[in-house]
Amino acid sequence: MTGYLIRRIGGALLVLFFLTTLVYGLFYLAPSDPAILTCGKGCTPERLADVRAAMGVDDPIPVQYWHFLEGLVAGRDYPAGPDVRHCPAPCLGYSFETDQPVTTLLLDRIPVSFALALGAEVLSLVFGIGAGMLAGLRRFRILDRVVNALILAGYAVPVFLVGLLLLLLFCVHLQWLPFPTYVPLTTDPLLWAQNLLLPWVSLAIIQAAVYARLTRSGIQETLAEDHIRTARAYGIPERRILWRRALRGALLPLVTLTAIDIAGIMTGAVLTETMFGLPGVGQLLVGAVRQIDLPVVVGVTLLTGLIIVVANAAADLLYAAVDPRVQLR
Amino acid sequence: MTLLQVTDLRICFGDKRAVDGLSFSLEAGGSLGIVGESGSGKSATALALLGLHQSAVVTGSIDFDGTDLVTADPRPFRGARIAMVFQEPLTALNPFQTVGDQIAEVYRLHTGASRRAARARAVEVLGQVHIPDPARRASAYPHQFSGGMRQRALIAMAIACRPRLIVADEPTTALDVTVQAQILDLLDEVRARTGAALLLISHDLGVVAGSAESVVVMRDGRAVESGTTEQVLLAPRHEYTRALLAAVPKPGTRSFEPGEPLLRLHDVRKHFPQPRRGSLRKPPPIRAVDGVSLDVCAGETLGIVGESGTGKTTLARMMVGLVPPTSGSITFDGVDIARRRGRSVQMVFQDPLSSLNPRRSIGESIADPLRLAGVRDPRARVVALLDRVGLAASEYDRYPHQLSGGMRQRVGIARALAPAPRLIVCDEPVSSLDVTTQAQVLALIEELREELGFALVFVSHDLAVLRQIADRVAVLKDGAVVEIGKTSEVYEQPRHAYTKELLAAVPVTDPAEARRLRALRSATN
Amino acid sequence: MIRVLRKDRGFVAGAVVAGLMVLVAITAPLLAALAGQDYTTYHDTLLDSARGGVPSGPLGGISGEHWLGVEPGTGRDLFARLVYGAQVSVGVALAATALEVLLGITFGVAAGLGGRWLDAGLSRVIDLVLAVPILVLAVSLLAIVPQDWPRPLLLATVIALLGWGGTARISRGETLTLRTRDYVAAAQVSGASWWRVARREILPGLTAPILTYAALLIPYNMIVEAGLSFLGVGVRPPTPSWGQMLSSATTWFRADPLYVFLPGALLFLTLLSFVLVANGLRRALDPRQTEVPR
Amino acid sequence: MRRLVPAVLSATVLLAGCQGGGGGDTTGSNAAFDPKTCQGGTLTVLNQGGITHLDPARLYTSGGGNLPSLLFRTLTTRNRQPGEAGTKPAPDLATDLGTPSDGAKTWTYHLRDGIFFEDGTPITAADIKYGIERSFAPELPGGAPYFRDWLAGAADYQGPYKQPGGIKSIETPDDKTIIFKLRKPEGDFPFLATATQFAPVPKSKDKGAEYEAHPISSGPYQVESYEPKKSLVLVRNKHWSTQVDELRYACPDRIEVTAGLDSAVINQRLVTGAGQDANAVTTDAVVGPEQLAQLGTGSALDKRVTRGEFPSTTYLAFNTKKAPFDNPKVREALSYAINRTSVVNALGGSAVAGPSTTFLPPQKALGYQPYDHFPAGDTGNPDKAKQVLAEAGLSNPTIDLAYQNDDSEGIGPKVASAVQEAFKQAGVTVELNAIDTATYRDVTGKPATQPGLALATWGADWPSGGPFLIPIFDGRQIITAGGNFNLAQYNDPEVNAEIDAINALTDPAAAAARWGALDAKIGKLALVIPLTHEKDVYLYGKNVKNAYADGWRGQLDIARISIK
Repeated sequence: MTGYLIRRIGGALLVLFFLTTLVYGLFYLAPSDPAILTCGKGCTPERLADVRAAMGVDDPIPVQYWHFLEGLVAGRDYPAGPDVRHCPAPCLGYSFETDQPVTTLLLDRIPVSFALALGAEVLSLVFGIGAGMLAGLRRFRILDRVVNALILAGYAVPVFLVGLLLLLLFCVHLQWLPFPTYVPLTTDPLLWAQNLLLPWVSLAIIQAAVYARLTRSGIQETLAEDHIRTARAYGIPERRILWRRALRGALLPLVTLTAIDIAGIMTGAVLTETMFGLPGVGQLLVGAVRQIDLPVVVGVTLLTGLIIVVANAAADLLYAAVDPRVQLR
Repeated sequence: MTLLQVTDLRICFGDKRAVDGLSFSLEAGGSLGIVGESGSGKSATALALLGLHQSAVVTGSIDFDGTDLVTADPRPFRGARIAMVFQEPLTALNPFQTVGDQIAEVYRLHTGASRRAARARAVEVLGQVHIPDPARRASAYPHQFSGGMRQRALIAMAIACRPRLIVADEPTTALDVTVQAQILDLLDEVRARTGAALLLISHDLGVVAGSAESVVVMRDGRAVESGTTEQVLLAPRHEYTRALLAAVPKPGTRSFEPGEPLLRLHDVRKHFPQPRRGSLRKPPPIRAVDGVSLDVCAGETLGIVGESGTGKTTLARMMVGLVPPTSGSITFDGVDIARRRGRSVQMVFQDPLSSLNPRRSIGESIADPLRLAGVRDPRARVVALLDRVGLAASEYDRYPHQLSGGMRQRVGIARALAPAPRLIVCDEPVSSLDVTTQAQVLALIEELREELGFALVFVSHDLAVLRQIADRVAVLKDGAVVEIGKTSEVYEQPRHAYTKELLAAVPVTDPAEARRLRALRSATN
Repeated sequence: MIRVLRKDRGFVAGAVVAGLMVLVAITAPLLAALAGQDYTTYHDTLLDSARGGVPSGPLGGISGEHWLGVEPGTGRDLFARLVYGAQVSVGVALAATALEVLLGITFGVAAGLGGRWLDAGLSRVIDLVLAVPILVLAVSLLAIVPQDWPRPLLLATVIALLGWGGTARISRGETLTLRTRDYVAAAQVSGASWWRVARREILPGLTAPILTYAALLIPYNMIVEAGLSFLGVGVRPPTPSWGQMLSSATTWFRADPLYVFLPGALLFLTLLSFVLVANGLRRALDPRQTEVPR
Repeated sequence: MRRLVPAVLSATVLLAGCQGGGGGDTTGSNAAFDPKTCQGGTLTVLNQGGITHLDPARLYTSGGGNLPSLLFRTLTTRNRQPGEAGTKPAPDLATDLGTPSDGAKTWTYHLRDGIFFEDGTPITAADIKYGIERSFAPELPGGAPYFRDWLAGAADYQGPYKQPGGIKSIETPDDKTIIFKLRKPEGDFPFLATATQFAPVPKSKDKGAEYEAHPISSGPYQVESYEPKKSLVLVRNKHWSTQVDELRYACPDRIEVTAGLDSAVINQRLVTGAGQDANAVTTDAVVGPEQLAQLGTGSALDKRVTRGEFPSTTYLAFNTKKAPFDNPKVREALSYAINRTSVVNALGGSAVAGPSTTFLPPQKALGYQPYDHFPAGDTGNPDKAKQVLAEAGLSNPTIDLAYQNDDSEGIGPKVASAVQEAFKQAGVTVELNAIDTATYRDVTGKPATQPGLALATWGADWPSGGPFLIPIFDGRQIITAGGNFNLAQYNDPEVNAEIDAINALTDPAAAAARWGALDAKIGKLALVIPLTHEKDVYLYGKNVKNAYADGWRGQLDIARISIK
């Protein structure tokens, strides 16, 4: 176990290092100067040079990268007027655009993205597994057909199309819901849920289709396995076989997927966040890329990598927990 | 008193009749063997006893202790009064439940016992099937058991509810010969101890010979012959029974003086590194082959025998240069084998389906080594080879899945022959075939060997097959050769204890001899 | 197999619609010419400027000249824009998929057949490609590359560069399975080189799983393209794409509902047809496979 | 949705915004409005653009901004009136608009009595001087550039952190007096003194870059909480009173700003007006087609709208150093070819944009004089264009057009394709050259990388012709290192001299007339093709009273509205 963890963490650090290097490399290629944006209109060359120095972007990119790595491990001091600002480790720097610490920005966004991901995941699990079971058990022909059709349709709708339709239906035509605006959970749980409802649903429709398909094929495959025949031969009731054995076998892959998909939504739901104005991680990144806000872009990339690495590890641990055959190595 | 009376049983899957008017009976506490090749309907019969067919039409009557299981609800009988032991012990157990829980679940279901009592019963029956430390092992998952132990666990599950009939469907097919013998002995012991009747289904006459009092021989869904074991096996009346018995390998008669050494193995080792688990320290490697030295001489047939995991397949693959040895040398005509691939050494594989590319015609598959050897238009030679292994030229453009298992193995042999090799290594070439097909393929190999004079390495787990075909035999255990010598000497005067154990475990078709061997085994245990 | 597919009603319907869309994409200039329109000409006279530039007249300005009405804000012919939009959506999706299959097979087979270190290295790369959120990275990449590169090609390349992980994983997995098959060993015993083994023994075995996966990749890539265009980093004006049209339609929700409906419905229909094709192929070729692009 | 405030950089959009002298619409419900009894309630502000900075040194506003002017009182401020009256500056912390001397090269201000920071400390002239000085620090970039150019000997000043000595040309002989010594005559100084850089900053509270987390207020409100780009909550500043500030009514007790919303969402919420949204306004989400359909129909919504104009021009900028645009005939031909109706529609229709044939937007305060030197009609005159092109010896040329890759600043793909299509009618093929919005000014503002033809917008930092024309046409303002706005790279000594002469005028009316004449004169050269000017239509919530478009900025002025 210890060995597993050490190797896992080592691998994760390598991936993260690779990712940040990649991002720095990409921005090295980008022909843009963040100082010009910051300096503003009518900035004289002399002033631009001063601003560049104050922002720490006057060094060559490799040097900047080295300072960044130093800050990450040991913290960093920034000139900030009368005093220096100390940015404690892990220091990701300050946003070029708003001058906030990147760590603060990230911590601010994570709950939003996490709420979005978790809610969408719960919805898709409930509906996906439910639909998949109905289809997998083949109890009702019609239902099976309907679910199959829905699964296919779920694959065929892009999230922004679902989002548009939902907005059109519920906010414009029926006016059952206000246009979503993010409200923190701590401010008003009811409003929070109300405003997240549409984003959840639009993400869940697609995700549920994937889960339904997996559940359905999982159930059918497990039911064809030998140990189900053994159970039948020993008189275990069909209901028990279904719930205790077939479902368990079918849901195993979902356990792994859940962790990975939560990470996927947290880091990749750019369209949903943009459509519904959710101040999540994806939106932060898109905004930062547009503003060439390098510290934020690097910070989000690191966070993305971290979330994915953690999710993968969580998936492995979960899998080992639910499947006795799996050993961590 | 008759426990089970099957009368005119018919099982149809759609248009196909799997069982067609089968009748037999079994006394309480008695034992009956059903023997037949694949597709004879023997497994379908077993499943019908418990009403386990889902999409088949079953007619006739199955009278179990006064109840007709064809018409009555079979569910109360399942596990409680009739218990089944299946073929694949790994997949037959639920991988997510501990062995003890699975047995306890069945026991509680049929007896309504408390959790604690069920658990105790599970431990008790696990003990009865000789699982060491049953109280602890009851908490293990199936994958933590070896194949033999899993089969024991299944038998434990079968006896948990004290059934009156145990149906064992090919209970030993996937197991090594020594383990097979143990399981058969266990079934015999269980029957004696619990008084349950045993219905033993197998393709192997040898398996049935030692364990069943009477035998039914099935073919195409019908019983071609039935009677007491002695009667059927020693004085078969039906032609098919005789053919089956004739197909059982007999000791070979060829006496051959080996020529010059062709393939020389010197202290060959193959170690596979194990993945790190748990600790950071590197675990010791798996020593698949661990110091083998032997020669294969021109024109001779060397048999290599070993159970699963003894490294015999790795050894065979090293002999043709597919797997490089970790250390030691393998030379052919004094040249490293890695540089002699292709023309001089060829290989015939165990699973003829897997050894042929499903997306290429068999003619193409045979032509491939010829093309590699530089032949421009190999079609004529391929047709000649097909003819030589007993296949029509028209088979050239057919695909592997369109052929039977025996035909596929003939294709595999033809491909091996194509570049006219001086040595052919056969890795279990007949073990996946039915006994009659097996005899035909063995005969073909012997014939070709006589005609073409190549040397042969014949790897097998089946001592009987080797006794028929090999000039010399090497016995492999834990990656090393424990005994090597002339076939007759090894079989008649085995020196190594392991060889003796192996020989004692070989199933034989003579009931008396089978009983003698069983007594011998229980004496040594 | 063809017989199985022919019986699959979903597949047939999907194949017909998908085929039709490909045809529309290819013949877009012809179709537009048939309607007597092109996708760039502005028709300011057809717009109500005081109301923000919505098309005058009912149903988004449908008329004999403009079969599906005109685009709000510009008055460009919607029919022409929609058929040209098919060119981008279908074209980019197909090109990206082809590229992904090429990359995936190359890396997957190399990893599967290569030694332990090559496999370990390539597997890490594949994992990384699989892990990165495609949309996010594509947005960053597309913001950085020079804006004057040919956009549809660039889109296809970027999508493929970030999306070949799936085909690579499948190729690698299949190769690892296939290479244990005895017929591969037989070829090696006969002296076949790795290249020959890959070409003659492995590649034919990859066809079925890759084909089914690729069939599902097409609609998936179409979604990615539409998403990127929706985010404004897709094709450049005046080139139309369905995603771009949907994006600009968001401000015309109530004022011109047809402008939302048309590209949305077309996109959905096309995606559905490709999914149906993929589904049919999967059932015919590989009933057990459940792999899904994500 | 289009954003306003073009020249003012996007980062400060929310706070900037301005107004025009023109068609300010005063149809608010201020019939019986009494600023003495308007107090109470919580005002909600729903905005698209986020507040990225709240440091008075880093803000770039016109007239002190809308929200910032609730926190920062400056020497002068905008008059906060509708219509033309609103285009004038008015004294704020100072007792008057300033006393010019030495031919408008020296400006002297006296502070009024009874002014305090939010902590009760009295505001002194030194605090104002310090506030200006810190805006020179490279750690606090982003503010307006004028001081650097105007103040004598300040061009190289690095801010009080590196050079605590301060700027010599700002003198504070006593706590109540502050004197500015300029490099050259600047009649517009009272306009400049409305900028947030003229807000007092107590040196003892300055924390450099972290100051903006809680800037010390001198206005009617102070910061309760602030999250950049997301939210700002303001509560009353107890040390401020209407006794010492006649211009700000400060009616709501509390102001909650939510930013980062979609403009369609904002307008939908304002229309519906559910709950808190009845007390809501926006300062940057212009109405979209959805709402325009309901406006002007006599619906209830018609009573909840302000119409104003922020002086700004969207135009096509030629680089006259690059062929073929060095040829005036080519520039003229393209001027004939332009279709302004398409551009207006691309920007959201005639309600939010109007066609422009002059570079100065149609506001009197800027000196607007109508002219149309190259008449293109509503939809372009391609025949004339072809003819002029032929005279120039060019037929069916291909040219590049640079534009931003999104529509957020109104010079994105929509306008670019409208221009492309218009030129196509004249046989000119336009290759579109999209440039990332973030780097757009970087690329266009550096003569070395500047494209031949680019879309551009320009807005007024204050309602006067000077800041509108000087950066664009003053040849001495060409900056080769980057940040250049004289995209034509036009340098005519005669024009430069006229600019200096007008700058020295302290009478705005006289100056305006001469700015207008200058614009008409330069217009003959076709250095730019003016496309449109901006119109601003904003909705506000049901309970909002005294909402009218402020003459300076075109938005409703939060300092004066009430929700009681």
